[in-house]
Amino acid sequence: MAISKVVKGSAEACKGVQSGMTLMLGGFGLCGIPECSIAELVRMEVKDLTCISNNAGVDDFGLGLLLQKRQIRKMISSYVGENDEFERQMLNGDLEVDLIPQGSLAERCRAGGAGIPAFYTPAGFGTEVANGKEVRDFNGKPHVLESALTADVAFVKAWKGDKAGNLIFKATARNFNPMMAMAGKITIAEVEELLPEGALNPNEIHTPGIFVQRIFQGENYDKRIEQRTVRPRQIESNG
Amino acid sequence: MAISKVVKGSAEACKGVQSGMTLMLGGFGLCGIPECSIAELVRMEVKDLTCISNNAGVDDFGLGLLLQKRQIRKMISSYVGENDEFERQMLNGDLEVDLIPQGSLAERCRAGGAGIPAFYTPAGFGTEVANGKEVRDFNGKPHVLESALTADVAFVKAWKGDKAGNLIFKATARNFNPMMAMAGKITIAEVEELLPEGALNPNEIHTPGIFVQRIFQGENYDKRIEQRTVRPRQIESNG
Amino acid sequence: MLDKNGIAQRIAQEVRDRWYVNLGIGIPTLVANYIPDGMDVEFQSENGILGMGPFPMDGDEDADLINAGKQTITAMPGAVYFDSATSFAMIRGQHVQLTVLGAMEVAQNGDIANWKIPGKMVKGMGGAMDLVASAENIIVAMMHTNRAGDSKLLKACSLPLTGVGCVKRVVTNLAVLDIQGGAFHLVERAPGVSVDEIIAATDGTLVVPDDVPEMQIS
Amino acid sequence: MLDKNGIAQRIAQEVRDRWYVNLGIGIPTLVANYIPDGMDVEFQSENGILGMGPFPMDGDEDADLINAGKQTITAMPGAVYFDSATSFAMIRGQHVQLTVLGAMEVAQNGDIANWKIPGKMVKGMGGAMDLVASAENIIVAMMHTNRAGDSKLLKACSLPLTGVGCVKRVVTNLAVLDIQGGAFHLVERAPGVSVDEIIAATDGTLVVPDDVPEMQIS
Repeated sequence: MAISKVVKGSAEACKGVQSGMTLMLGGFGLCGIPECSIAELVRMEVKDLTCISNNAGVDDFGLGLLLQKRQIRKMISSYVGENDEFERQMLNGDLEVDLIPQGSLAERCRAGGAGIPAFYTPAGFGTEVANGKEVRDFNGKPHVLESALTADVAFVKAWKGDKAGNLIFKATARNFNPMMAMAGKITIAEVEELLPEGALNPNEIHTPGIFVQRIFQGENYDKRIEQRTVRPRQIESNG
Repeated sequence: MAISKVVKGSAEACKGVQSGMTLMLGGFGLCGIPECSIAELVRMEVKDLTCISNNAGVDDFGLGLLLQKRQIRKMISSYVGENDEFERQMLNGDLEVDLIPQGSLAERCRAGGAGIPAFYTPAGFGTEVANGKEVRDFNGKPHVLESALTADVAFVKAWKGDKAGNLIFKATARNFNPMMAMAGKITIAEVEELLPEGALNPNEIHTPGIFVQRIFQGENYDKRIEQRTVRPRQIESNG
Repeated sequence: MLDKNGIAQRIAQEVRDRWYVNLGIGIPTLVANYIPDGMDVEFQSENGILGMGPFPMDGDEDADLINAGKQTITAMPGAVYFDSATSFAMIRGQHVQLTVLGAMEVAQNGDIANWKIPGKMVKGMGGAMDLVASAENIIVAMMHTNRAGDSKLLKACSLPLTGVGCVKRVVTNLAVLDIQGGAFHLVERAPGVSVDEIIAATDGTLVVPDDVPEMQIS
Repeated sequence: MLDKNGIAQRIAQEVRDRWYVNLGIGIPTLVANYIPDGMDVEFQSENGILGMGPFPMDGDEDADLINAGKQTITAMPGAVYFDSATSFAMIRGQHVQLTVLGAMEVAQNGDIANWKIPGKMVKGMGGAMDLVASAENIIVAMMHTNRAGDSKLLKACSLPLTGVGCVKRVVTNLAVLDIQGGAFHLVERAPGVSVDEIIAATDGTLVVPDDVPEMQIS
């Protein structure tokens, strides 16, 4: 029998999450974020969090909800341009911010999960991102030494999951979720559809269950769209 | 329209492969090896090859076919125990051999494809594998600096592929194929089933077509089994 | 003088058949609209899609399918989704043939700044630092001057850098310029723009050849 | 004295509920046969499967579904396939709770050698170096002596090392031994084996407590 990771809901899943912890949260913008877990963190009122997440949500959704309640002490992100509350807190000095290149962020999370303590990347050489970091030439090109990132708890959101914690993401909602699942000491997955053991094709799984410690069926997904861009639905005339 | 990578067969696919080149070949044992491309390399009689492959085939199949014809000058592998011809050539000094830990081999190929020139791993510390390599402590534990591997041409074998070079592997025939696909300056994919554009679900693809320069429909797959281990089919009595 | 669409149209002329292309937010996104029919080009968006298509029809938008600008998009036949680590493996590993992105400043040595105005605006670099550090072929798409009328083509960047010595070509509303040997080289004028106007709008060293052809924009 | 199956059976007692376990080639593979019913354990094989099941029924074997020993296998419900880089991410990242592997030599400081006899046998290390360098919990399964009758539990390894100071427990046909403070510590005797026999068969420093219980093998 596969090892079951199923818990009842966000409250049981988030048991043990404490103030002062370092958390990872999957998602790109509002796409593929662990909505239910974030709502639970707001309810739990945990504070002084360090949050590793590509973005910081918008004012009233995603990580913006934790920012509103001043639950975050430090953000490690690559792009935070969509959140005014964030900018206010940062420019006031209330929020510590570490901005790092998106590719380095993704690779540092993967490294953290893969037992690779550090690697070299060309990204950020010659910029303030490289300050205090070792630089070394490879193939005649300077590279920066970047270290692995891990988290006390990683929160990821998947489309489908099974009892064993195996996950399948949908379209571009995959983004940072697989690497963060690898990098959490405890990884909590919320899914739109929780399926029984054996319901997923073992060839189609994006995140193997070994990386997931708890999985629960999420509820009432909002899945807000940040930039609704569409083409008008019109009958095209022929000439 | 997606960029088409389709070529007619192994002969067209292997055009430009020359003696002295460094090749990568996917597969684990005889599982998931690029059979048709290997057969073509035998026909082409290219020599002095450096082959990066987890294993070296068996005497009369897989890379063993190239060893028989003395087409390989150097092997970079992790386990070569199944091939007597290999051991003969190596102990005679006719074949140069670089044995490296399997996880480091996989990660070095991925690094080569991902533009990461080097990374640290604990594997091999204190062994002859670490000779001449930088060692550095991270989290109180010594790690070895390993460099990226790339190849002039990478040969991979997939179950299904499409015109755009997108690949899906089957079961454990995936193994080294995805990383080697990333690390080839030219990557040649042979597939059991070549499908038209759009036939693969974009959520289920293991290797994005951007990593593949040529793809062809393979023929007459042997798919030899190295260790046929089975349970007897018997009617179990109840008590 | 070109508008944003004109800049995009001119950059589209740089795209070659069978290229994978990453387009940044803003003007670069518009480049996709001007790829000639019959040319096979695939667009990568660093949040995790290759084979990005146009915006969806009204009502077909999917919260799970966006581009790096967080806009709802569609997927072309032959598209593929992947995670962020794989996406930047493509970028860092130089599997993408062309990167087009915007900038606040470009310097005559190829430096680019586009992610931060200290004390004022801090949006973050997103994927830009990975893109400019890795791409073999980087084109900057931007207006020649900022809203205050100051040149964005400088002797040296004043803002925190995104990348060093990486920009090779800049296409603005006024001109196409190459960066080479520590100077801007004027390659083409925008329709109706004089060489003098370009000189006046360029702060960095500008090399002007005897003959500066006008862009051919249909 | 234990046979190979006995060694496997004793090692199975070390496995805990909800563990992911990597079993090496040879004796370690047999451990899977002795996991108690009702205990949820998943087997990882480093060539790319989690949730490895027993050998297939005769006729059901699939060339595309093998374990790291190149044997045809089956997949359990809830299994998952992945590539070699992801497989060693699991191993290196310490997501696997237990590694069981064979050895040619084990030293009293925890060093292990199992991949090469210079000038004679060079099979390669396969995944063993990654496994022993990363696993928090390594059990070596082997015969106490080699075919020539020489001890495989040594003061120092004579063969090229696979890993340094990493082995914590050894289970042989004669005994269970822990490695601690630079010595072997006798923990259990195999059924019918005397402490003196174990002392005689052990080349390295052996710490023997007053009471050495006999293994409980059903």
